[in-house]
Amino acid sequence: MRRLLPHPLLSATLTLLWLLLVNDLSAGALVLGALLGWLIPFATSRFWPEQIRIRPTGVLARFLGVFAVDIVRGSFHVAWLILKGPARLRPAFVEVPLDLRSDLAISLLANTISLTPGTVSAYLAADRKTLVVHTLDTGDVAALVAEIKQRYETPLKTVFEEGDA
Amino acid sequence: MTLFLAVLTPFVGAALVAWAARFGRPHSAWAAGAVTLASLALLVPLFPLPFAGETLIEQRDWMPALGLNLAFRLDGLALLFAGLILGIGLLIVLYARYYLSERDSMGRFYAYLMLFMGSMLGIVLSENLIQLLIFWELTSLSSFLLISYWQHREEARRGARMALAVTGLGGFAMLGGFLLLGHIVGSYELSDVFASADHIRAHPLYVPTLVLILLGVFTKSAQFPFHFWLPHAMAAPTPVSAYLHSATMVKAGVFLLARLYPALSGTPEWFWLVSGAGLATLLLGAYTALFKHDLKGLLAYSTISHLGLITLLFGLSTPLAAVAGVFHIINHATFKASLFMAAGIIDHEAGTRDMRRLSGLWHYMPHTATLAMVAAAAMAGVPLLNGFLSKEMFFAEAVHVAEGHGGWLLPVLVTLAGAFAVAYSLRFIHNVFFDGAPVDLPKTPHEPPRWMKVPVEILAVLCLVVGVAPAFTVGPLLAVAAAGTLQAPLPEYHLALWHGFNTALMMSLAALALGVALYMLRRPLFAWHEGGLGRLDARVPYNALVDGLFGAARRVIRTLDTGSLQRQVFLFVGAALALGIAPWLAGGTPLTGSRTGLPLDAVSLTAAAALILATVATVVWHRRRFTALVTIGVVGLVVSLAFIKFSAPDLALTQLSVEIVTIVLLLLALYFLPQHAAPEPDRLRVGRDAAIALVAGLGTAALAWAVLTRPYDTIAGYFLENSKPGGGGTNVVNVILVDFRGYDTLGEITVLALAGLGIVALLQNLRLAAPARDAAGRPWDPDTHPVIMATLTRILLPLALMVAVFILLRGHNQPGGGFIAGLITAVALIVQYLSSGAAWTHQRMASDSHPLLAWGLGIATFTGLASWAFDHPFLTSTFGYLNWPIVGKFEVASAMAFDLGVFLVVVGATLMILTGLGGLHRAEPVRKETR
Amino acid sequence: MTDALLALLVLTGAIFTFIGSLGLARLRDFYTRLHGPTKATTLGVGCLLIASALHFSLRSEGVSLHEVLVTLFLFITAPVSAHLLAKAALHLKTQSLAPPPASTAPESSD
Amino acid sequence: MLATVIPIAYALVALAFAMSFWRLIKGPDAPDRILALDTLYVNTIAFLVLLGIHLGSAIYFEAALLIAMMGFVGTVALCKYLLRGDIIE
Amino acid sequence: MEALIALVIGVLTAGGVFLALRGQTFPVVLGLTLLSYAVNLFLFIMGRLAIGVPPVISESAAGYTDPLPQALVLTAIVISFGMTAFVIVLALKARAELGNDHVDGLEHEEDRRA
Amino acid sequence: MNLFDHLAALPVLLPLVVGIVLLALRNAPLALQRGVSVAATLALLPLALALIQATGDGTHLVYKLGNWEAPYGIVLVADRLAAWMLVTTALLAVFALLYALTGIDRDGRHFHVLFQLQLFGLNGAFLTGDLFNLFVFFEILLLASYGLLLHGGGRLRVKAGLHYVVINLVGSTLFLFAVGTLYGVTGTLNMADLGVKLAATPPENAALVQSAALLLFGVFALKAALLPLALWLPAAYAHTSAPVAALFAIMTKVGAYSILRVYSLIAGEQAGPLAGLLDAWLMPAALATLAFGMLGALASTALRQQVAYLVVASIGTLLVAFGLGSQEALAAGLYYLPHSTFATAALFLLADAIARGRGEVADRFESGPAMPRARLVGGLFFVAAIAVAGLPPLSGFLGKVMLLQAALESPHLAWVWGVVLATGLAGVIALARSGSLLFYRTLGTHDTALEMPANTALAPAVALLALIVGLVIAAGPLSEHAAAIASQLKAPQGYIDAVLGGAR
Ligand code: NA
Ligand code: NA
Repeated sequence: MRRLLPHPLLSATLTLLWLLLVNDLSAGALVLGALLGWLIPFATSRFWPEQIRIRPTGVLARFLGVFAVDIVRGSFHVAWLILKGPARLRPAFVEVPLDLRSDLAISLLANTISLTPGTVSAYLAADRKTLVVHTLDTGDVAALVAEIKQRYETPLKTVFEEGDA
Repeated sequence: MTLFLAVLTPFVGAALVAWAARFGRPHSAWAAGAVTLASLALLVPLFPLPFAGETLIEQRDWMPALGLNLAFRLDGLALLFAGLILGIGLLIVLYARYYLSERDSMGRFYAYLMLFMGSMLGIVLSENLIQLLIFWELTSLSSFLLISYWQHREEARRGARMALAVTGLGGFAMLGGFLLLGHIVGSYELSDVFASADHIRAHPLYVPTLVLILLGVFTKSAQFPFHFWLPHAMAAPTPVSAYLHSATMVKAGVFLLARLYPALSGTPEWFWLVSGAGLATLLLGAYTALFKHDLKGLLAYSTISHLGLITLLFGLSTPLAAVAGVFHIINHATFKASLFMAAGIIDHEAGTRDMRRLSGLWHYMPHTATLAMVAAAAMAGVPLLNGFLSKEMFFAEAVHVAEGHGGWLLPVLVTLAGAFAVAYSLRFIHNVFFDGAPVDLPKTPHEPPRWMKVPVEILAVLCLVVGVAPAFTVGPLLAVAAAGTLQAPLPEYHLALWHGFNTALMMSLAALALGVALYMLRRPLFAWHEGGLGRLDARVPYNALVDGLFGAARRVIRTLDTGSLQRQVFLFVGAALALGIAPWLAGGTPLTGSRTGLPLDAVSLTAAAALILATVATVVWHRRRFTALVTIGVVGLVVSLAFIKFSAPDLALTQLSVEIVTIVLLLLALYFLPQHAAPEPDRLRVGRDAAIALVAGLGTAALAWAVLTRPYDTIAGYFLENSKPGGGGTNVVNVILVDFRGYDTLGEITVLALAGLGIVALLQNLRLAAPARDAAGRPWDPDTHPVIMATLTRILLPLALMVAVFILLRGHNQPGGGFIAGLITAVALIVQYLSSGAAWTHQRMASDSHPLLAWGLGIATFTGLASWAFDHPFLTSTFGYLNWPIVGKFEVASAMAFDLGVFLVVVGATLMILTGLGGLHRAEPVRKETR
Repeated sequence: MTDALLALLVLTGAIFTFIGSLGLARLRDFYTRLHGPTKATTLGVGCLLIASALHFSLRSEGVSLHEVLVTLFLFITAPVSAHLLAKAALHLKTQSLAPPPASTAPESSD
Repeated sequence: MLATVIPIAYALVALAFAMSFWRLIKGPDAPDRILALDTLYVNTIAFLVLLGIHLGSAIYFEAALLIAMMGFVGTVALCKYLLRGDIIE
Repeated sequence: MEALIALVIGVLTAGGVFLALRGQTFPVVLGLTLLSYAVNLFLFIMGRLAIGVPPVISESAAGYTDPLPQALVLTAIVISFGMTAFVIVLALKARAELGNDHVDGLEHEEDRRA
Repeated sequence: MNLFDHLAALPVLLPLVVGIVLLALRNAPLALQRGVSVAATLALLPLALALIQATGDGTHLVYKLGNWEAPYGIVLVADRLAAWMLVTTALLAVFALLYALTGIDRDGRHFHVLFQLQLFGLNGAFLTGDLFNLFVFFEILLLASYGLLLHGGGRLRVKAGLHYVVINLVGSTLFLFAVGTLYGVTGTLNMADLGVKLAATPPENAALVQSAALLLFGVFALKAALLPLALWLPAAYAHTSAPVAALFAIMTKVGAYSILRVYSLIAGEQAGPLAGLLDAWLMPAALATLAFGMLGALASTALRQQVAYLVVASIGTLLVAFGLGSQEALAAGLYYLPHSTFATAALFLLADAIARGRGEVADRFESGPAMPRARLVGGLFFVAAIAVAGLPPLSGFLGKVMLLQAALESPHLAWVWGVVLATGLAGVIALARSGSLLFYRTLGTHDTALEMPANTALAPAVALLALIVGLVIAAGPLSEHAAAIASQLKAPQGYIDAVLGGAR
């Protein structure tokens, strides 16, 4: 099973995306999509040696919701700061200590941070224990770090790493 | 056929002779003799014909278009020369057998000799002028081989090259002359030439024709001012000198004078040019001969002088003079050949040819001495010897013609020449065989081997019997030869020793007396000569000329071909501009046409501005290489925007993908190229380049404008109509690519495959130093594969692959297709290399892309070939619709298979190129950067 | 109604796109400039894509959702680009208003 | 209503494009230029989507998709060069 | 619009020619790239300029532009891509064999000292 | 359709398929690869001869690729000229390849694949009836030639290769500008159709099409190495490997062929504003090229360099003939074409054998040790030199005589005769010097370490010289065939009708 269908989740995603891509929900499209959904992961399985396990809890859903909202917030926030003009900005580098361990989780966290209010992940320390984040306009650094860990890191940890440890 | 065979025999014989040499030195000599005899045996049975007043002509087509036929002719003149060539040839073969030393390769010598003999026969037996010229040049080439026979000797090599250059010059001139002659006559056959003699002389092209032909004659027969090569040719072995430079090759020129006498002679131009050159040569040769210390040198200049005499005779252009000319050809051949051989014997036995050391050889080799003295006397024109007779006739004609042109000068000059002839002949005899004892000779001389003397004896006897009883001996031969020369009834003349006390006799006696006197006075004369004229050496100006030629060539090439790419590009752009602009200068064509265009809009303006600025930035910052790379990226982006804007989605997609791959390529290259660009050499060049670049820009802009503002009707309609019904696709561009013009695409992917293969070949054992620091001198970041990048790009791989499949499948009906899909796939994989490294990626996919190329090209080609099975031409496409349960109706087209081939080639080539280049890293331990 | 919604989306998208580039042009150091494109621009394009999806779904019978793919792509790639750019800038010690922490300047390989 | 908005949108995108380009020329540092180029790519995507909506044609979608991919690859390659010099190692 | 595109082609050509005339391999490659952009655009517009009429057959289409030049340019792009790739690698080969990146292998002062 | 109906396509498809097969066999034993490569190259000969046969009576074999009518699809057109070029190429290729088997094909990767695809490009260029397709095949044969030229590597070779590649890339760009303009005005790419459309060009477009056609000429002039665009050739040919240089003897002829093919269709007497377009340009350039080539031969310091310049001279001679333009002149050129190809090729192969045989001094014009088998090699050199110098009795002489004869009626008579005869003499002088320096002026020492030229290395050169002898013996029929080709070129309507017959 594992060898025939290396990444069921990926296969499902790909089939779905194929349907989006061809803009067509006909049986033909579905068959072809399913075929590709099986074939591509199969062909690229060696690029994904480890199985990605996701705890299908509501955590993921909630996280995605938060994330979506924050993107919009983030964008408006940045837009506002830009329009306010450079003079008023208080940029800073903030070091966020990481509890996450898996590459995937860390990377997703970094992305999330970059897309959400006033922050861009700038640098991951060699030991992967700290993520340096650049902020556009910060008053309370500690609060920011706390928010990041609570808002994003915790859910990501539950989704991707619970049970791994 | 017989004549043809007779000429062919020596050529075939050459090979035979060379081969015979394997069985021992003498064998090649015997073989050569046999070959000569064979050729003779073929001809002799034909000799009666000319005597019966007939001319034998053999003809077979060769290049009728060119008027060049294999045509041979045997008449009196041909007979005489064929006889001389083969007869004397036989004697030379015998003589050389004993002359050549152990060190000399006989096979080579005789092979060359046979080649020469064949060429010579070819000349004299030719009926067709072009064919004659072919043999003419062959004598030059074979004599080059013979003169340079002792190739280790500097003077032999120089002499050979000089002879080839001078006679070569003549040959090319004569080619021109013959072509003109053929043009005038309308044929190259001698018979036709003789037939239209008057037409020729009357023709406006007569003079150029004559001059060109005479150039050939004079160079070959060493006429002034082309005489100087002959003495240097004396570096050849003596048998060669005896054969080529007395009896035969140098006679080719005078032969041609005789041959064309009926067609070209009898005009003032002929008279003055020919007799003028002849007279000058006669005097110069006779004078110089006296002062040569080298035995062969003396003989060489005497030959020059006698050739001048013969030329002069033909120049006088009276029938009797011509007869005398022919007669002297015979006589000179006999006595000069024997003299050369005698000289050879002396050289052979005494080890030197320097007359200042040779003396009193009478005591050592009385027999040889006697023979030499007979021949020398003949050369001097002493009565009872053949030389006397022809010289008599010569003097007589000189007087006769002088009367015609009312001058005493000619008789005086020829008598003077005669006197010098007497003097140098006397020197040859007295200086060598008497005049005290020899001066420290390398070896004590003695008589040569018996058979070495035989040829000399035969010739000496001939001189004597002809001299005593001409009418009974040479008479008939002379008659038939003269007839062959004149191609007309012979004039009244009779050969006899005694014509009574006439002017000619007086002149002969005067010449004898004066000659003896000159020899008596030789000491003061020598002193005077060495002080003046002796210093002149024609070789000096010749070498100056040749060196000048080589020097000039070197200078021209050095200035033109500097090996600079920039110059080549500059020249090319310049030439293109000249070609493109020239037609407009004539005027008459408006630049702007009648077609109305599209309105401008802000977005296009912005984009265009960006493109132009980016281009300028790229140019200005080309030395800040990384920046230039970014700006050229913008250029590519805007170009693809333009494609989109003007309804070319496929182009946009292609351009975008290519753009990125190119940037990745350039980055790979940038890493190994010097970090700092060298400064511009000079402002001048920059200005010059900027100027021509500007003109080129204006030119292309104007060209684009000219076309855009003109209406046109195109074959495009056909594609739009037939795309769906005929090609089974709605994306017309794609249908054109895979169907209407699938052949182009096949070629295009071949180019791509070739690029891949060529690059692989280039990269083989290519070693480059990897820079340790960047342009600013910073060390590189230690983090080789940033985690976040690595992880997330891995997510993209399946997505990208899916998009690729999507693009590939829809290509036939919607923008897309194999090429773009291929690039997407390749790029998706390249990103893995970028973010996770080559090693990591190669653990996960095959690293060798060759199979992809082979499969791709294979699929595309064999899809095309499949149509043969259906009796259709290569690349004929077919398509149909399948209807499967669930899946439903879908199209299958052979074009799609073709496109799959394209896809595979693109993936293969791109990966091959990028990974190959990427594999360059860690080539060798990092060393200091050098530009 | 849908027309208004469409118009709104298009306008928002365009405005965000504009602001993103405005930030890129205006702000004072590289790190602050980085924020605009990364977020605003991305969202701007997102809006436009949603507008497009809506537009085509309404015009033609079948739904048109392939725009989602582009959005997905951007949302994955934009932050990665941003991260790499920041990393590169830190490596090059690009001038910055905020002092970079010491941890971002490890001893380099020679 | 859409009809009135689209020209404005065009103008805004064109301005965005211009400003990104200005940054690209201005620099001052390599990262600024790469960022500007990357932004130009995204601006182009915006333009294409607009064009699609405007002309009611789906034909520009693939171009947008491709730019999203290729722009990213370009950025990655350029950054990798700044960081490591050797981009495929 | 026609004038604008002609201008663009002119600028690209001028830039390309100037860079192709430089002494180092890298600018020459850039020049050749610019030239290929120029000529691809040129070849493309030989089908004249048309907006919103891509040559993809459909009932709704308002019309079609000339597809042939597009096909030609596609071929040209691919070919010039292959050529560019080759010349880039050749530039590296030359840099390795000649010891510098001058098109004629001319050394600069520093190298003679090195 | 039986195989014969595909005859016109076979000379193109065979090397392509074999190239692919060889690519698949890249890891197979070398012997096998060589076998396949040689067999395929040999097989081209009967095909080409069959085409000579089939086109002999003046037929144009038109092959509609993809079964699309001209001018919409691409057609292959085999006429007398194409067949003539194919035979020349096939003969040359066989012996160049055989020489490569002496080990040169092992010096780098993919030699045989590149070689076959080179033939694919050459034959394609000779057969195509479509101007843009001609561009594509130019690119194929160029890229293949880049690979072959650089095969083995080495300092000078790489530098020369770089120049060759860059200048040709610029040339390709110009090609596209020219083709583009022609399409932009006439809306077609098929050469026959172009001929028709251009002939009917309205006056307001005259200069436009003229400059397009002249730009195209610029490209062909570059490929043909016509002065001032000949500077790339000497270094490139002198520094590549012998078999490649030998094969390249045909490359410049591709340019000459294109001039003949394209301008006989679009610039003949019937061609309206384009009639006699090249008159002002071709002849002076050709004469200058001939002179330049011979000066180069005089100035050369090594044999391979000299031969390279002699290639330039030969192209000059060829284009003088084409420049004269009369049927006789074209015939002369066409007879001279295979001769000069074989002669220079043979000389390149010999030069390599000589360079190997003389050790350190290689083929430089300096006294060196007496090379082994000097007699044999020297003899071959002597014959090859006679051939290249255009001396009797070999075909070079016959060709020149035809040329000079054809010039008799021309206004350029004086110039043509002057330059051709003078350069002929210069050639003799130069080659006499080379031969004497290489073979005669030897240091007595007999170095035993010197490489003995193997029979396998000399045989191809001998064979090429034998071909030249063949040209002499069969001069009659061959020159008449050349005349027939010329007459076909002077009457392009036949070509046009054959190609467009279906559509018009
Ligand atoms: Na971004
Ligand atoms: Na991005």
